[in-house]
Amino acid sequence: MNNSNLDLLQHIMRRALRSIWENLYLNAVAAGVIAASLLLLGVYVSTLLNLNSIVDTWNKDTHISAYFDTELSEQEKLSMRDQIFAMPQTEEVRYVSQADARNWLTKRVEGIEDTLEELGDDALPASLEITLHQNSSIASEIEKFAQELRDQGFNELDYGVEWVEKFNAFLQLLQMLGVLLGGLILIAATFLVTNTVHLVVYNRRHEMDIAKLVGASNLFIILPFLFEGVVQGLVGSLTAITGLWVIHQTLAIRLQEALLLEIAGELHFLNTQQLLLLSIVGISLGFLAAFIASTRFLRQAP
Amino acid sequence: MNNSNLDLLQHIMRRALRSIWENLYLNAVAAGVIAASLLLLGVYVSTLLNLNSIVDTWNKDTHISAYFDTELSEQEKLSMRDQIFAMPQTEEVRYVSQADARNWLTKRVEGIEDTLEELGDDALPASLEITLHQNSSIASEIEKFAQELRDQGFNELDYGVEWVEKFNAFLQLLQMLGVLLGGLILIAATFLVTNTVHLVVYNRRHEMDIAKLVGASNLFIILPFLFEGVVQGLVGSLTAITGLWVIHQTLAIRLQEALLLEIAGELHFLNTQQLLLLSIVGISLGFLAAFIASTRFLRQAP
Amino acid sequence: MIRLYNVSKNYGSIYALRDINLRVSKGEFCYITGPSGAGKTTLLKLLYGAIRPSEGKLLVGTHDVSKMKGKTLHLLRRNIGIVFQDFKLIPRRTVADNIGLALEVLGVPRNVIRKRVSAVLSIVGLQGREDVYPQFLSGGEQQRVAVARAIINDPSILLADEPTGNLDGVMAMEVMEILQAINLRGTTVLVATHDAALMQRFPYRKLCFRNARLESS
Amino acid sequence: MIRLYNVSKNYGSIYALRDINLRVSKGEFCYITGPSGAGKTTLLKLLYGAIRPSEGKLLVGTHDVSKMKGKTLHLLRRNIGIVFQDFKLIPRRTVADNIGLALEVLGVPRNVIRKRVSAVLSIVGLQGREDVYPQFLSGGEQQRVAVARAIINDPSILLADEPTGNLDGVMAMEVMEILQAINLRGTTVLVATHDAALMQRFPYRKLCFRNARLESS
Ligand SMILES: Nc1ncnc2c1ncn2[C@@H]1O[C@H](COP(=O)(O)OP(=O)(O)OP(=O)(O)O)[C@@H](O)[C@H]1O
Ligand SMILES: Nc1ncnc2c1ncn2[C@@H]1O[C@H](COP(=O)(O)OP(=O)(O)OP(=O)(O)O)[C@@H](O)[C@H]1O
Ligand SMILES: [Mg+2]
Ligand SMILES: [Mg+2]
Repeated sequence: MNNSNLDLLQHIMRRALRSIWENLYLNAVAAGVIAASLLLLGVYVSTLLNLNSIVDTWNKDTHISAYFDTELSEQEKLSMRDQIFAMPQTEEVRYVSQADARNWLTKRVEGIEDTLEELGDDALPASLEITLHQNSSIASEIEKFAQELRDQGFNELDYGVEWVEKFNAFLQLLQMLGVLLGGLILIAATFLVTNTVHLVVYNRRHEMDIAKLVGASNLFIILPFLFEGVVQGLVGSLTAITGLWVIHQTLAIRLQEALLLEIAGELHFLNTQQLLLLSIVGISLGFLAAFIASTRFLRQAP
Repeated sequence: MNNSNLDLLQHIMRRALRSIWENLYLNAVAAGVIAASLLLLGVYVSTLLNLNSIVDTWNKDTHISAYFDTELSEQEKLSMRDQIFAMPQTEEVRYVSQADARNWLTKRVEGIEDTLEELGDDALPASLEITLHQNSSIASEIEKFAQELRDQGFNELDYGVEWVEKFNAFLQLLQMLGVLLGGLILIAATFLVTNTVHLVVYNRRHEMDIAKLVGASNLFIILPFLFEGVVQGLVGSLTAITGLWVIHQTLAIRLQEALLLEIAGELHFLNTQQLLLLSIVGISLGFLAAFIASTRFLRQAP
Repeated sequence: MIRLYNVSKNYGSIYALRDINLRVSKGEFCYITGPSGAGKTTLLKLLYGAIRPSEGKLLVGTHDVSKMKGKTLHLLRRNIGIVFQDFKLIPRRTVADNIGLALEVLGVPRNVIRKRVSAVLSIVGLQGREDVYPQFLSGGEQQRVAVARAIINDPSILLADEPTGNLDGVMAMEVMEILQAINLRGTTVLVATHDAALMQRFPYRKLCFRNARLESS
Repeated sequence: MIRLYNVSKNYGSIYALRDINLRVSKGEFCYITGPSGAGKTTLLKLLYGAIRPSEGKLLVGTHDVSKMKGKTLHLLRRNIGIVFQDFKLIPRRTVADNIGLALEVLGVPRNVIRKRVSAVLSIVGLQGREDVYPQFLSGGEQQRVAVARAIINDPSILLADEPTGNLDGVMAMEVMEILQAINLRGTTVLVATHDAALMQRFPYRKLCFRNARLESS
């Protein structure tokens, strides 16, 4: 790069900065549109991710309760437990004694305490709480496993996988909707930003026309706009990330406290990689919009 | 109004229509911003209204379970029921026999069926399910009523009003947040629309300057913009209402089917009055923005 | 018709006009002349109220222009036809719309406007060019459109800033004849011009400006 | 330097130029003259590539302008200085920025630009007006800024469209002397003008247009 090109670059950068300054409002609108779309995307993605991770914990919680016949001795029960633990799908087996079972029920069903007391210790049977490996934690696998248990002599099985599956299907629907909506948002944003940048170009049209007439190359015309677009994208991304952080800190955590703590575990913020990706999307959006708007102008210029 | 004024009005209307046509994009942006803010407001308001009506049904469902001593005869139980029905707060009293109670529990706690069978009929006590009048269905009233029941000899009472109260508080928080957010949205929208209209004015500035120089009155200058603003508001409102309707038809109803049918009852769309109010807000927004932007121009014109 | 009492106009330290006293009677024809930057356009701008004098008093017809507010200015301007030095045509409006605007603001019906427009267009030699956009006209043609707009509502005062700057000799004479004809119908006409040949051929009172001062009148 | 072979330019049924054959040698000084609407500006626009001929071939220097694409046009224009009939100054840029633009696009360093700008400003008699905005200049002053911008990068061709239309006699002579001086340094100069006095005083070759045709040359 020779000296003249360096000077040229300097002129171009000064024009870009001046244009940003002179069209502050329009640039803010463009950055704002980018920020808003990234914010929407971010909220959606982080909601999905969090729901997914909640469902994961639920899935981990999916277990099969296998009730022992009351006639079996403690010894027999424990050996059956070991047998099941040896099965390939099994992740964990917990032996729930009659006392444990009573505790569990008492906690969950208000008012049953006294009833149970009257009934005595034998009222509830002992059971095995079996947790399966993650990849076995899907409805069909669980059903297969349950069949094996039945073959081993357990007549009473308890596994409530249905609701989680239903919710999982709902999540998948949300995910598909998200891809669709995300795409729509990005297209709408590109359109809006392109048109906003087009207004900047329109405002400077007269100047650009004259620059062309006194010998400006096409690069001299469009580079400032491209730079402007990148700045818009950058500012928009940072704004969106700040917004996401604020939302996370206030709404999400409050929601968690108010309603979801027991079922939700902890709500996570997007990680660095995801934030970086979001910024790249924002910057590309700004760049693309500037490119479309400025080259559209070039085709019309005298 | 004389002939010349009528002709003047005709010229003004033609200018307004021409301006809308020539600045279609900017006008669409303004209408879009109005639509988006009304949509946000509408979604928020209708979510709140629906949540409120859900909570109302929940509140209606708030009842007190008063368990009888097992020693009492059927006759005594029924007379106590009548006594309670006579109390002013009581809306409805339902006698739940031991068999009813067993049914209830069996349905709710999976796997308890067999256990209960082993225990026999006496395991669960009979009870009264007392529903209170709407205006007695608040936490403090319920507590007072419970005290009266205790005085009458019921030692075991069961009333789970806490969660509903918590949710009510959450709703109130949402409502306050809504007023705040709604205000912010309207201010932001007015700002955005004002600036968009300002761009329209800016685009026609040269023309307006010249019109003033050849003798146009201030009214001749700003009336077309005001008309434009009203049209923007109208289009924005209609778009928002359509959007709300589409959202209601798809998302809300699907959500209802998927998850909430049992607890939610029916989700309602905004009523005519609320929709009208929304439109008025939209039109005022467009008008206000046009007024601000065009008079701001007049102050600068030569 | 027009009276200036000790009028000055300065922009910071730059004086565009300094201490002007002037009286132009109803029906008079005056040239405003002087070198570039002498203050000719500034004087005209003062007369139609685009700028306010920094000092002094300025009467146009019955209006005290030095005190006029934005709200009443249009009443003054409806009696003044102006040919601007830079034409001030609206690029996105046809020639007919540009010229008709001066009648639109008065609430003249559309069909009347259409007739008057084609009448003045043929006066300035641009008959049939109603539906052309100004940017597709040559410099001289644009100037004549500006003249047409200035004369369409039979103003009682006509201010023309360099109305022949882009016209060849023959065309310049024709435009001068138009202005003369209007003057003969009673309109007070002020023409800012550099064109010595023109002033020789149509001899009228000359207001000579130099360095913001009125040198001779 | 400039050659036109059977060049025509029409807009629909309107011919702005019809069947022009013309040759202007390097270093020549030519007037382009003729009545308003004759096609003078159209000829200049063809030469700097703002419009393309409807028919015929057009060579400027080594460039075949009739075939030039938007991507290479700037190479042609960097060798041409242009004074536009409507000045084409950027309203929101100071005089210095407006004039400097012609050097900025070449990548000339800022300090060099600043020096050259004040040099050309004093040539056209506007020394010290660097930081003024064009709208605050009189018509004639704007025209001289346009001249300054056209000559700042020592072009090999100078096209001036009515460069003295807003100038008084004395100032017009001065601008003509500037153009003459540039011509003497080897620049080919084409001046579109109506000003008969000017052409008499500075006699050069005249290209007379009338009704889109080149009548005499
Ligand atoms: N808004 C302004 N701000 C600063 N200076 C101004 C402004 N308007 C005019 N001037 C200066 O006032 C002086 C007189 O300007 P004016 O336009 O009246 O000149 P003029 O006689 O019309 O010249 P020309 O024949 O070139 O049109 C000029 O030097 C000009 O630069
Ligand atoms: N883009 C266009 N569309 C239609 N007609 C045009 C266009 N440009 C120029 N013309 C017409 O072509 C003719 C020649 O225009 P041109 O500008 O070359 O005239 P000119 O010789 O420069 O006149 P003047 O001395 O008035 O500036 C005019 O009648 C004009 O109306
Ligand atoms: Mg002037
Ligand atoms: Mg021309």
